[in-house]
Amino acid sequence: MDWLNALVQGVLLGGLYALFAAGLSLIFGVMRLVNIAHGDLIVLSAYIALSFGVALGLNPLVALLLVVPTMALIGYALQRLILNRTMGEDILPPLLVTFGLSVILQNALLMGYSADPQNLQAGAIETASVTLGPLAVGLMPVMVFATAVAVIAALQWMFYRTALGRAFRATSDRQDVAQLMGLNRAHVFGLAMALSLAVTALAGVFLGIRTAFDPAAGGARLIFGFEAVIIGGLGNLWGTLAGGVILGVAQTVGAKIDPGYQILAGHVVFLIILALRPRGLFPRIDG
Amino acid sequence: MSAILELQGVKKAFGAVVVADDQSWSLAPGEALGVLGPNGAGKTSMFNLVTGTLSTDAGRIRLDGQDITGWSAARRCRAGIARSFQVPQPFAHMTVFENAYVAATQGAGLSGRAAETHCLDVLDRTGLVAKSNVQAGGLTLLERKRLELSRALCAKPRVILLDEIAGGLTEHECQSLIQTIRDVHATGVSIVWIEHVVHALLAVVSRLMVIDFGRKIAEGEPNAIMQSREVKEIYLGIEADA
Amino acid sequence: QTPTIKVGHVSPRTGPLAGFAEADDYILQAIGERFGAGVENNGRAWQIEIISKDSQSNPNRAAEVASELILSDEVDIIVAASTPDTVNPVSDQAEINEVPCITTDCPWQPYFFGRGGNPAEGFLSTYHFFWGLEDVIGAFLAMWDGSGVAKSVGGLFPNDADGNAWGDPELGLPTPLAAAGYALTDPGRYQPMTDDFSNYINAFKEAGCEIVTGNMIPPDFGTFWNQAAQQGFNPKIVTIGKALLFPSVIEGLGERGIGLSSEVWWSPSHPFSSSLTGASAGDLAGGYMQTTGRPWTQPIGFKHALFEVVADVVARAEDLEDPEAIIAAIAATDMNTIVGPVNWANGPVPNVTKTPLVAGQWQREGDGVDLKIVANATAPEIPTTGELMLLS
Amino acid sequence: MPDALLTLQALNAHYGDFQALYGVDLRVDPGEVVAVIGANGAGKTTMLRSIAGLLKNAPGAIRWKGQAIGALRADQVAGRGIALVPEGRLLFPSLSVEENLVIGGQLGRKGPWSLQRVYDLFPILKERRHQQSTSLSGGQQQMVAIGRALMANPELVLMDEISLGLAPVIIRQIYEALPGIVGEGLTAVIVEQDIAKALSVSQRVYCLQEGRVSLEGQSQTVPREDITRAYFGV
Amino acid sequence: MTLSVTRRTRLSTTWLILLVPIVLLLIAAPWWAGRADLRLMGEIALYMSLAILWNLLAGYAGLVSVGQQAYVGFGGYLFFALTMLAGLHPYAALPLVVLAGFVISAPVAVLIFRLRGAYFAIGTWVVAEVFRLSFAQISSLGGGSGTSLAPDIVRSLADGRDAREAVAWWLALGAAALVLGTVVWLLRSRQGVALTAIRDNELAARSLGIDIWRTKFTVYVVVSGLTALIGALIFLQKLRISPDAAFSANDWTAFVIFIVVIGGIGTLEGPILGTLIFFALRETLADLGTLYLIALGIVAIVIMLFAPRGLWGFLRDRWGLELFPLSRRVSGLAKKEA
Ligand SMILES: Nc1ncnc2c1ncn2[C@@H]1O[C@H](COP(=O)(O)OP(=O)(O)OP(=O)(O)O)[C@@H](O)[C@H]1O
Ligand SMILES: Nc1ncnc2c1ncn2[C@@H]1O[C@H](COP(=O)(O)OP(=O)(O)OP(=O)(O)O)[C@@H](O)[C@H]1O
Ligand SMILES: [Mg+2]
Ligand SMILES: [Mg+2]
Repeated sequence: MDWLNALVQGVLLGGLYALFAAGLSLIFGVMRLVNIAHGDLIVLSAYIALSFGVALGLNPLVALLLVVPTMALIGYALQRLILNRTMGEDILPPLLVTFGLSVILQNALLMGYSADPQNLQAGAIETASVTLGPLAVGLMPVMVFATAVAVIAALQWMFYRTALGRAFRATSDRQDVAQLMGLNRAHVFGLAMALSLAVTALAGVFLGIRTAFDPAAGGARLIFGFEAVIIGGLGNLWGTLAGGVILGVAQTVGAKIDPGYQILAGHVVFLIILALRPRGLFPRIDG
Repeated sequence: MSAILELQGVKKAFGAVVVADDQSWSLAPGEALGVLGPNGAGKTSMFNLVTGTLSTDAGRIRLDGQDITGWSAARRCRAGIARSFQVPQPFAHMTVFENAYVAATQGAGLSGRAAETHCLDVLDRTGLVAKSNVQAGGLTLLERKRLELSRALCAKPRVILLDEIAGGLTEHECQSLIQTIRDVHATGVSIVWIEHVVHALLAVVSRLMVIDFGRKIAEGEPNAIMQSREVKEIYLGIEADA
Repeated sequence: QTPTIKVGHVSPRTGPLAGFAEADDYILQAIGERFGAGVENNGRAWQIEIISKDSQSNPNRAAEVASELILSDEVDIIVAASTPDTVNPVSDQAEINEVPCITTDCPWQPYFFGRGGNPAEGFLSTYHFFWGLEDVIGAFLAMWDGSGVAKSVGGLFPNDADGNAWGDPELGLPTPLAAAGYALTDPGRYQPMTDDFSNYINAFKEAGCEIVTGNMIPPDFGTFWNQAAQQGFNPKIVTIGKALLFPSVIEGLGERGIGLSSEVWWSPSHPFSSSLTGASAGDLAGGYMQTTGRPWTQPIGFKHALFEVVADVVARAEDLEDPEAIIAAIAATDMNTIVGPVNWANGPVPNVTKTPLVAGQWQREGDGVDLKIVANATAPEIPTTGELMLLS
Repeated sequence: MPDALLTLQALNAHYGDFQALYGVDLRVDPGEVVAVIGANGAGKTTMLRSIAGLLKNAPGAIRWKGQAIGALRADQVAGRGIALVPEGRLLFPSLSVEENLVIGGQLGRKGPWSLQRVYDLFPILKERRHQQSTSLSGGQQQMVAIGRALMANPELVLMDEISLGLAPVIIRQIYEALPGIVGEGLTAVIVEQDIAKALSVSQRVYCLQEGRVSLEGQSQTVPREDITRAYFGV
Repeated sequence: MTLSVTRRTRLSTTWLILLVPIVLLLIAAPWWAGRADLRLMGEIALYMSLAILWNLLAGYAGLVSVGQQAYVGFGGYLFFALTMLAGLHPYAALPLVVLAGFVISAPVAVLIFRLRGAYFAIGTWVVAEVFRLSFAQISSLGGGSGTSLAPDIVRSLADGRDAREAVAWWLALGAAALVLGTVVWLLRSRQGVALTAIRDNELAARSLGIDIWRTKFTVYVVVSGLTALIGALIFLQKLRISPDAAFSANDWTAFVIFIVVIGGIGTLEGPILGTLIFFALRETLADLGTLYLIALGIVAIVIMLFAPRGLWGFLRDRWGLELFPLSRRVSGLAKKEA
């Protein structure tokens, strides 16, 4: 029973981690860009939702309708104004730029919102629970998990089955040759980042409903997201979902053994998988 | 005389695509062997297997009688196998001289003055010396190919594998390349040369091998091979009886 | 030409602990005005110059700025407040550089034992005033004892300076709770900033806990509290240290913030007044609320008291040019401040003296929330201002 | 004389401090095949890359149907109907063979070329269509690169040393197909080292030498010694 | 033939000559600098060492690690453990810390070398987190709350406050010299040439006889051991260690990366220049608090956008400046062409 509970909670937690990871996975797939600021952008979305909530009195779940396009817009602008100038063969410049961005975001949020922890109030749904057999699980975590599955399915389809996805992949391979095909890489990358941050908006709002957040909350989320991506395997979005779930379960099961091991257990499982399957559990065959 | 390089029943397949199908052949010390074959026949793959950038599915590869099948690419190079890449792989942020220097110090194990003189000497022979201080990333395709050749030579190989280095040369340049390779050959280096520019190949090699679908389909004296029906049909694309 | 004595002040102006330093500007401004006239020592007026530096809530940075204050600003006295993460590194730097140091706002066990203190020896130049875990336990027990709920307690202690001290089997909560007849369910130390408390919730449910206690940072408490609701765990009393100190945190929890309880080190209704300005606790808090438009917080009183002690020491020291004389003056302190009496002669261990502690509960007041003092058995001189109400 | 399709006027090109082209003038009329020859490093590739918009130019130096296109980005140039078969193939490694071809046509210009026609031209590609493009042999990759450019149904195709690395049989096949391709209203600029081949398939020829046009003439009539002179600057 | 290969330039020779009095002056610092300046200089020396080491990893070996705080913290903790728990004298503990750094980084390398590029970066970060969480479980070192270095141990360094400060400075200066010397030696050796080659093209490097794995492994282990030493000295200066402080990604990696980026990645001079700029910024802006960090982030981004090879890279590309004789130039070419 205990163990079953730990397992179920872990799977649901994994849904949230998969959402952290999906946007990361997408832009890494398209641009080879390691976005160190991803965690902080998640937190930024939560703050934006908070501000909409304060200004317009919106429930954060309704505010999503505004937060998602806002974040997408921010993503597009960020990419076109800053990140595009650093995109090339070398992965280091964009990585360092996002590192700088992360520091800027954290401190700007600190200035704007102070260090006070915040919480998004979604009302009764936040504490509502559903009974699954012998277990009581939160309605929100179940919703988050379902969203994660839907988002991953949509991204996977988009990436491998649509012209946009093809454009993403081609531009990621060879930027100047993609230009020759009539693709404007600046725009393509902008779209990818917009899409990534749209997913991030979902992740941020769900995070804000689940836990309290402060401007420094991004770092840990970034690591979980990355771990999910790597566990799942490069370039495989379904793998990313699986990675999130494995990470979530590892954490709750680890915590069952000793609460001190919760996060450690996630990292250790990650390292073990790395040792045994360096390309992740479900790499794309062609790689 | 025992072979310097020998392949015995080497096999390699990528799924359904067989790139080496039970390949066996050998190279005598000081010999120059030419390799022909249609695009996609498995010529480059054969080089990859010999140099260790690809691992074999089956079969043995020997260098000077020693089994090197399980060796790393680096070890094979240090043991005396050097190659040029069909798609050039320069160290783009290093100068031409430094590119050569890497080969001389790592592949040939030279150091200090000896390495430097060797590099300058090779670059002089391959006509790249004037570009010594230029970053390799700024070279044209053909200069990159020449750099491939230079680096391979700097590694002081016993066997050198050349993958399409004469393509795109003017007639004049082609002649000087042929001369360079002849000079290399004259110093006792054994050569395997893949080339679609047939006349260049014929000017150097003493034996031709034809590959298709990863299989050796003909081998022998160059002129005879060029006259053979297989080569005319599958390679030159002219009617065999024309 | 009035001589000047320099006081270095380290506090977490920015970063996750910034809530503790929220009132710095207000206090420093008022103190600065008060010190403007100078402080008399041996018949001479001394100017007190306060140099304040930000630790960015980072213990590394705290050690760094402390050493800057000591080495380049050459301060004569250094003071610090707000959690072991600020207080300990600053004290350590002062100790090794033999600079007089006064700190507060951190339970004394993490201060003393966390710095490797030995009760037989104490420290050379560093002094601390605040309450201890025994006071927290006393205050909590006083609150719970009268409530009539089952004596089964769930414990939430993180693996940080405070959590380890609170959860320590010997020095922390476990032994005294057992002695008072409470069964403590303590699954272990969690890492701060965790996303999931299902294990704790499950363990508490199984043990039938009606009380939850511990020491947490606010984000972790928020996570725990939501998940408790989702997973159907409804304790009757929730008393958590540190996380529930600030009104902003409670307001952030919305309806579910009402009824949570916490330790109270200082409030506007504390019956003490400032030795510097004569203002009562109520005056100080009222002034703050008026000036800033924000609700009062507990660190206000202690930040003020810190400078009260400084002024007192400066006035009494035999020779302000001599650090040893200043240290001797600190050790000889016996005064009443806005947070209560400060006298290092009667501390539980050398270099530590204690201020009173009570327990309180967040209750609705008007359209805001207010921390009502609901149990004062540990310090009867502090009046209660409300009655404990059970959750759910 | 009909209106020119493409004209270059005093085109310069630079790589950092290094100037690769000096005042190149060139003209391409609709429906013709223009050959560009020249020694290594003469600037042929640079010229094609400039036309395709991959290198910065003076805005007026390149005109397409009379309009200046020098300032356009490569994707905008592609939109006007100019396709480049780049030197060194440069396929998209993470796209399959078929996707590489399809993306060539992603601008949706109408014309005779379709996936099916490319497969007819290079049947081996159909066999390999789901394979990853990097796993093709060098020659097969060249076929994809050509097919990809044709898929755009361009009005002008720029081919940079397409016979490099190809077996004679394939080169023959491609050059045999070229007149047919051009016959359907396509115009081509080909850069080729094999002078004889270049002259035999083109109507007019330009020779570049150290970044300058050293010769311009009718492919069939230009004397061989002029070419040799233009080539080596003697 | 008149061709020859040189590494020295007039600038580098001048610089090497200048270096002698500079070093002497630095050694004599306790006699001319105040205690605060000495402290600051010590900190600069230690940060400079971290930057040089990180630059060797990322800029030369292409091993972009964002987890070097693992070894800073490891070194610090081990130093505390060896002196406080095992009772060793600090001087005896320092070499052991280096050794332990070598030993612990070897298995880590085996594991994370399975990752490439960006994934490698994240892998190193996770390893650092594992270190942090593991040290947080060791209760004899204070668990998550950390511990202070016993004053006795500090006093055992030297008699009196001033002598201690001097010793701490010499240790930091010595460590920086050791680090710089090791890195210059490594880069001038065969390994050095191999490193840059690997960074540019692994396939070619392998085919030219370079054992990639071993080369990277050597660099990683050497860098990690020395980073651990720097970590020990940092926490000897700070006197207090806690998991969050010891394994802080911001303090030991983000700032170090900013330093290298600003100064110029992939150059030996860059980290040195970067450290000086970083401290100049910090000393003037640190009291701005939040704004200071925002400014730092903006500076790093602007440098990345407009001078991606950093300030030194910019100077080098412009004027070919090189202080340390590393790269090989062929001279006499012009004559030959003529
Ligand atoms: N990316 C680059 N950076 C610097 N210089 C370059 C670059 N690309 C080409 N060059 C230089 O520009 C000149 C012209 O090069 P280009 O590639 O146009 O010649 P090409 O005529 O196509 O030669 P090839 O027959 O070898 O392909 C050469 O001297 C070359 O060194
Ligand atoms: N990694 C791989 N996966 C699948 N197929 C591959 C892979 N590498 C090579 N091939 C296939 O193996 C065959 C042989 O390729 P190889 O490069 O050896 O040909 P080649 O004889 O050198 O041809 P070319 O003359 O065109 O360079 C080709 O059909 C190619 O598609
Ligand atoms: Mg090939
Ligand atoms: Mg070219």
